[in-house]
Amino acid sequence: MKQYAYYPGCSLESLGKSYNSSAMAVAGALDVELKEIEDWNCCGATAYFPVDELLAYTLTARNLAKAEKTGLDFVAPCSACYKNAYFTNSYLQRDADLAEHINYALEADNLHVSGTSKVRHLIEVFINDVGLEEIKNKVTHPLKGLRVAPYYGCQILRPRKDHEDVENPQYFEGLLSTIGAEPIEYASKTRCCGGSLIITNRKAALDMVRILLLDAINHNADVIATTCPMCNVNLEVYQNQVNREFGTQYSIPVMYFTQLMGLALGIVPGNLGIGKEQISGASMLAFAQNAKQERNL
Amino acid sequence: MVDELFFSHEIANIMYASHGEPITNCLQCGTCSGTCPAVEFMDHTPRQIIGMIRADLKEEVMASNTYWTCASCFHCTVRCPAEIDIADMMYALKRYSMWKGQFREGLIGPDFSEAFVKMIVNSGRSFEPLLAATYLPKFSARDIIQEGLMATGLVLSGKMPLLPKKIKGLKKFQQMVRRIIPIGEPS
Amino acid sequence: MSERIGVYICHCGTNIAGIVDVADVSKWAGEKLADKGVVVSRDYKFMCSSLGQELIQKDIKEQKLTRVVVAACSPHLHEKTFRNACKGADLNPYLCELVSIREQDSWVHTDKAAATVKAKAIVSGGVARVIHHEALEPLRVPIHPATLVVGGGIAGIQAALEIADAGFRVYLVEREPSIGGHMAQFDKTFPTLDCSACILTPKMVDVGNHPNITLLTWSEVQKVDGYVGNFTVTIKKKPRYIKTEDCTGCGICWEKCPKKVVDDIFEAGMGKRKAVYVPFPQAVPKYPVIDDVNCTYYLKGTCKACEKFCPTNAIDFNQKAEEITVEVGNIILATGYDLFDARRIPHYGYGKLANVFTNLEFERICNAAGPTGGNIVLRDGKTAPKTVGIVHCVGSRDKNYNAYCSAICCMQSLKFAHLVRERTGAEVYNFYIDIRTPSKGYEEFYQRLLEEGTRFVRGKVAEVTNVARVPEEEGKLIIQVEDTLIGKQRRIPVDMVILSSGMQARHDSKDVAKLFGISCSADNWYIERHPKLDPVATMTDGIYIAGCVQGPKDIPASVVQGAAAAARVLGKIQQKEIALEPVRATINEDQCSGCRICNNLCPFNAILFHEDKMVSEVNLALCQGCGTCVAGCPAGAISGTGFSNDQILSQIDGLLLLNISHAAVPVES
Amino acid sequence: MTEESKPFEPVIIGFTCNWCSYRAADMAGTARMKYAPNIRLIRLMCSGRLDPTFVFKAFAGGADAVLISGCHPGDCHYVEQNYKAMRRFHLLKRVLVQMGIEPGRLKLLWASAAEGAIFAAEINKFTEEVRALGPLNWSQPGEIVSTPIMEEVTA
Repeated sequence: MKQYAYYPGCSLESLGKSYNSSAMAVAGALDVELKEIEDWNCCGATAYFPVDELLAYTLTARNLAKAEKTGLDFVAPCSACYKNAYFTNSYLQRDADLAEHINYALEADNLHVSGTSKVRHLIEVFINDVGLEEIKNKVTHPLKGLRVAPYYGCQILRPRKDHEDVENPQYFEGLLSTIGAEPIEYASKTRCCGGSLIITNRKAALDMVRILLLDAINHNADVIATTCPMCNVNLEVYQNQVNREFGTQYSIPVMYFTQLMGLALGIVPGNLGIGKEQISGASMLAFAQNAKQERNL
Repeated sequence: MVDELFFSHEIANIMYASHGEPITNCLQCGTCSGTCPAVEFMDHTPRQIIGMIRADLKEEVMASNTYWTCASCFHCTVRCPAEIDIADMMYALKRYSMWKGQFREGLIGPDFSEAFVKMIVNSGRSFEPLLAATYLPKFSARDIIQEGLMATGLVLSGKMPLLPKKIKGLKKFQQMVRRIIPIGEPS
Repeated sequence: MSERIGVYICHCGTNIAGIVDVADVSKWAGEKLADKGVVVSRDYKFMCSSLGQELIQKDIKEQKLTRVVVAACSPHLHEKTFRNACKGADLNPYLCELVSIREQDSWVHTDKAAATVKAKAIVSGGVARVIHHEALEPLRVPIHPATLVVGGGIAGIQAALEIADAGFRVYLVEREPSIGGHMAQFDKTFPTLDCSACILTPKMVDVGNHPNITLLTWSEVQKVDGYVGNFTVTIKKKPRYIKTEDCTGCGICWEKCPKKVVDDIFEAGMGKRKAVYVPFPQAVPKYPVIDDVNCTYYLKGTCKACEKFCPTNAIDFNQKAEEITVEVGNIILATGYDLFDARRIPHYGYGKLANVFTNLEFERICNAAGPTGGNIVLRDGKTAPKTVGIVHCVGSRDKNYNAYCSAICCMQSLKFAHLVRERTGAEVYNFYIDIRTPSKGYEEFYQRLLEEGTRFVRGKVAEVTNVARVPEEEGKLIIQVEDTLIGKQRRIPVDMVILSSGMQARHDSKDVAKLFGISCSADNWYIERHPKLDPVATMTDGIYIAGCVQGPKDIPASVVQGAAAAARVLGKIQQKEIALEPVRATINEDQCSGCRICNNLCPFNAILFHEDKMVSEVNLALCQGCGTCVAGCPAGAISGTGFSNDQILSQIDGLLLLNISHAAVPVES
Repeated sequence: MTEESKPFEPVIIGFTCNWCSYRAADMAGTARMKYAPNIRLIRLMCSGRLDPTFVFKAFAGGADAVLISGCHPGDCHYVEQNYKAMRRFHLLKRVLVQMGIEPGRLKLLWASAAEGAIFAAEINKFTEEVRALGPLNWSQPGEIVSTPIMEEVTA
C-alpha cells in the first residue's frame, strides 16, 4: 500500500466535501493510503499574496513541515493548494534567505522545514504511482460512451512546474480513456474559469464561466470533469447565474475526476458524494448502470 | 535626504520570490493582454500596466482596477516571451496598494483579501460564510438575493457547513504568524 | 639578469585606462620588476596602432630588448599583431607575450584599485613567463588545393562556384538527392519578387556541369581527420539504386512507379511524390533516387516497375552504400537551417486546425510548380480565403522557444501579404511585434504594402482558436491578440492563418560541429572567429562557415557569405603552404623511461613507440599541441613548446607576486 | 578603515583552456559582465595540459584557491582531453585533503565559448565560497582528517 501525506485543504471540508469522500473512496480501491496531515492550516489560496508574500509562504510551509516529518510525499487534491505548496517548496530549496525567515516563524510552532518533500497533485499520484494499467485492471463499470470534457484549469498547470506541457497537456484525457469514458478535445480545457474572481469581480468571473461552458457544450460533452474544488464549484453552482446574465440555458453536470473514477471502479454513488450536486449527475449513474448491465448479460 | 525610489524599482523589489525576469525586459508585444481571459474588465491591459510602471505613473497604476481584476490564472506568465511573471507582478501591485492604502474605491478585492487573512489568522482555516460580510454590502440587491438562494441550496445539500472550524494548535499557529506580521495579542 | 624585457601597457582609449591606472601599472612594472629584467616600461594610448607598434620596435632596437610583454586586449585579438611587430624589429615573434588586462580586467571589474592591482599581477605573470620563452619558428605545411563544401543550398552553391571558377577542385556534399536547399522551395524572393527558381536554377546547372566540381548528392560526411591544409574526409554515398552513368533522367521510372508518398521534405508535406523520384523538375543532378523505406519492392519483394520500363537499364536494386575518401585543404560548412516546428506552440493550432499553415507550406502553395499549381487555397484544395492572418515571430524573439530574431520573417510575411492580395484580393492582417526592414529596398517594400492596404496589427498573437463566441466567428479561425496600439484585446476571424516560423539550427548541428571540431553557440549556430571582423572563419583553422549555419539570414547575406568564405579559401590555396603555431610536444629520449603512458593519452595517435629503443616519440605533423602528454609524463620527459612547465610555473609565481589584501587597497564589497 | 574590518580578499588562480573557457572569459569581457577581481587567469591550450604540479605551485605560492576550467565534456577541442583533466581534478582533491587543504578550494568548471555569463557567475560564487573559508592555512597538515566521499568515481 502506497502512503502519502494528504493535505485536503479547506474547500474539501465544505463546498468540496464530495471531492474528499470520492478521493478517499478511490484511493482505498486503488490501495493508496492518504494520511491526512495532522492539524493542517489553510494555505491561503490566492487571497494571501495580496497581503503579505512571506506570510503566504509561511502558512504553506507549516503544512510542508508537518509532511516532511512523515517522510511521505505531500499530496493535494486542490489545484490552488497544490500550486502554493509546490512553489513554496521549490523556493525553500532555492532561496536560503527565504528559508531562514520562514523557519524563524515556524520555530514558534516547534517546526522546521527544508523543502525536501515532493509536492504532488492527487490526479498525478493516481496516474503515475498507481498507473493507468493498474487502474484499468480494476475498472468494473467502464463509462463507455460518456463524453467527458476534461477541465484542467489553471493552477495545476501554471505557473509552469517542471513536468507538464502547459498548453496542451494530455494526462487527464489518458485517465478518462482508462476508465472507459470518451475525453473530448476542446480548446478551453486550460482556460481560466475565473474562480478567484467569483466574489471580487462577479461579472468577469461569470463571463469566463460562460465561455468555458459554451466550448464544452459545443463539443457535445455530457459532463465536465474537474481536478479542483474551486473550479468545480465555480462551473457548477454559478451556471444559473450565467444563464440569467447571458440568457443562455446551460445545464451541464460538473463532476470531480475522482467521482467518475469511483463510478468506473464500481463504488456506490453515495460514497462518492454523488447526489448532492446542483446539476444532477444522474446521467453518469445511468452510464455506470448500463455498463454493469452489459457485463451481466 | 534619501531620494525617492522610482515606482518601477519599488515594484521590482517586491516581486520577491518571483521566478520571472524583471519587467524592464518587456517587449511590449501584448502576449499577456492577448491571452488574458479577464482583460475586457480591466481599465488597462496588463501590457499597458507594465508600460505605465516603467514610466513611473504611480497614481495611474494604483487607481487602475487591472491588478484587482487579475484572476491569477498565470496564463500570461507561461506565455510571456520575455519570461516575466506577470501574474506575480499583479500580486506585487496588490500588496503595494494594500500597504499604501491606495486603491480605487468600490473594489471588493482588497477587503476580501484582508478579511480572508484575518479569518485564517483567527482560526487557521478558511470558512466561506464568514466572508460574505466583506463583499455583500458591495453587491447589488439582486446579487444578494441570488447569493442567499445559492447559499441556502448549498447548506441544504450538506455542502456548506454552518459552523467554522478551528485548528487545534491555534495558539502556536498565531505565535508563528506574529513572527511575520504584527497581528496584536491573541483574541 | 640576462634578459632585457620591455613592458607596454595599453590604454585602449578609455577601455582599459578608464578602470586601470595604467600609468601606475607601468611605473610599478618599471621599478618593481626591474630585478626580473624589465628595462623599459611604458604606457600608450593604443598599443596596436602603428605608432604603438613602432614604439616597441624602436625600443627593441635602441634598448636591445630580448623579450616583450604587452598588456592589452585578449591574445585572441592582437597576439599576431604584436608578434609581427617584434618580427619587424628582428626579434623572434615568439619572444613576445600578450597578456589581457581588458577582457579579463578592466571590462569585468568596477573597482579601480582592485583592477589596478590585478593588472599589475597579470603583467608580473607575463614578465615571469616571457623569460622562459624560446625563439621558435612556425611549422610550415603544404595546403592541399582541393576544397570540401558541405551543403548545397545557395550559400554552398555560391562558395563552390567561386572556388571552381578560380580553377580549383571542389567536392560539394549534399544530404538530399538534389542541391538547391530551401531557396529551391520558395516561390518569390523579397523585395524584388524575382522568381526564386528562375534565379537559382542557372546556378544549380552551373554546379552540375562544372568540370572542377565533384557533386556528391545523397551523401553525408562521416569522418574528418587531419588539420588545416591536410584534411582527409570520409564521405558516405547513400545508395540511389540508380546507375548514374546510364541514367538519362528521362523520367519514365517515376512516371511508371505505382507508389505515392507524401513529400515531407521538398513539398513540406503539402504534396506527393513517387517512391522513385527527383525532388523537383529542375533538380541537379537529374538522376532520381529510390526511396527504399517506401518502395514496394523493398517492402514486399515485388514490383520493379521502374526497372521494367527504364530504357537504359539504369535501375540497380542491389546498390550498396559506398564510402569514399577525399583529401582537401579547406572546408566550408554551409549546412543551412531547420524551420522552427510550429507544433511546439500548441495554442497557434498548427497540426490541429486545418487552415493554419507554416511559411514553408505557404511557399509551396504559392509556387506555380507546387501542389496547388500556385492557387492560394485552403487545405480543402479549392476554397480561396477571404481573410488571411499572417503571424510574425513564431518561435522567435521568445525565450520559451528561441530568444533571437530570425531576421527574415518580417520581409517574408510582407511578401506573403503582397502575394495573397495580388492573387486573391483577400483582406490580409499582419500581426507583428516590430517590423524590421533594414536592408536595401526592404523599407520601400513595407511602404508598398502599406499603400496596398494590408492591415497591420501590432501585437504578438496570443492564440489561434476555432472556438466561436459570437455568430460572426462561426466556422472561422479566430486570432486573439492585443492590438497594442489601441490597448484592446481583439478577436479577428480569418479563413487562413500563416505562421512565419523562425529559423533554428539544424537538429544535428551539434553532432556536425563535433565532427568538424568547431563550436556552437547556446542556440547551436556555429560560432565565427570574430562577430564583426571575421564572420566566415571559425576558431578551427581551415574550416569556414557560410549562410544560415552561422545564424539566421536572408538570401543576399547567404550569397555574400558563400563568396566570402570562398575568397578566404582561395587566399589560403594561393599561399600554397601555411604556417602553424609551433605549439607541439617533444620527448626527450634520454629522460623517457618507455612506460608508454603518454601513448594512450594522445587522442591523435601522434605518439609512436620505438620498440627497438624503448622510447616514445611525437610525430609533429599529427601533434595538435594540447599538452596532455606533457602533464601526464611521470618522468617529466615531455616538454610542451610555448607552454612549458617553466613558463607556466613562473607565470603562477608572477601572478601571485601581489596579494590583494597585502596590497592594502580598498576592494569591492 | 582598519586592517581587521576589511573583508578577506582571496587570491584565486584560474587555469583555462584556449578554446572554450578562456574564450568564455573573453566573452564575459566583451559583454562587460562584472565579476569579482580576485581571480587571475592562466591560459593553457587545453585543460588536459594541467599538470597537478601547477595546482600545488599555486597553493604554495600563496593562492587561496584554484579554478580549473575547460570545455564541456564531449566538446573538447582535442577530442577528450578534458576528461583527463577531470580525472586529475578528482585525484587532486583527494591529495589536497591529505595535505590539509579544504577540498572547497579547488573547483572544476566547464564553460563553453558562449558561456560568458555562466563563467562570470561561477567566479563570483567561487570567490564567495573561498572568502567564507578564509585565508589558506596549511601550517597544520592533516588537520582535516575525514576524506570526503567522492562525488563521482570516474574510470
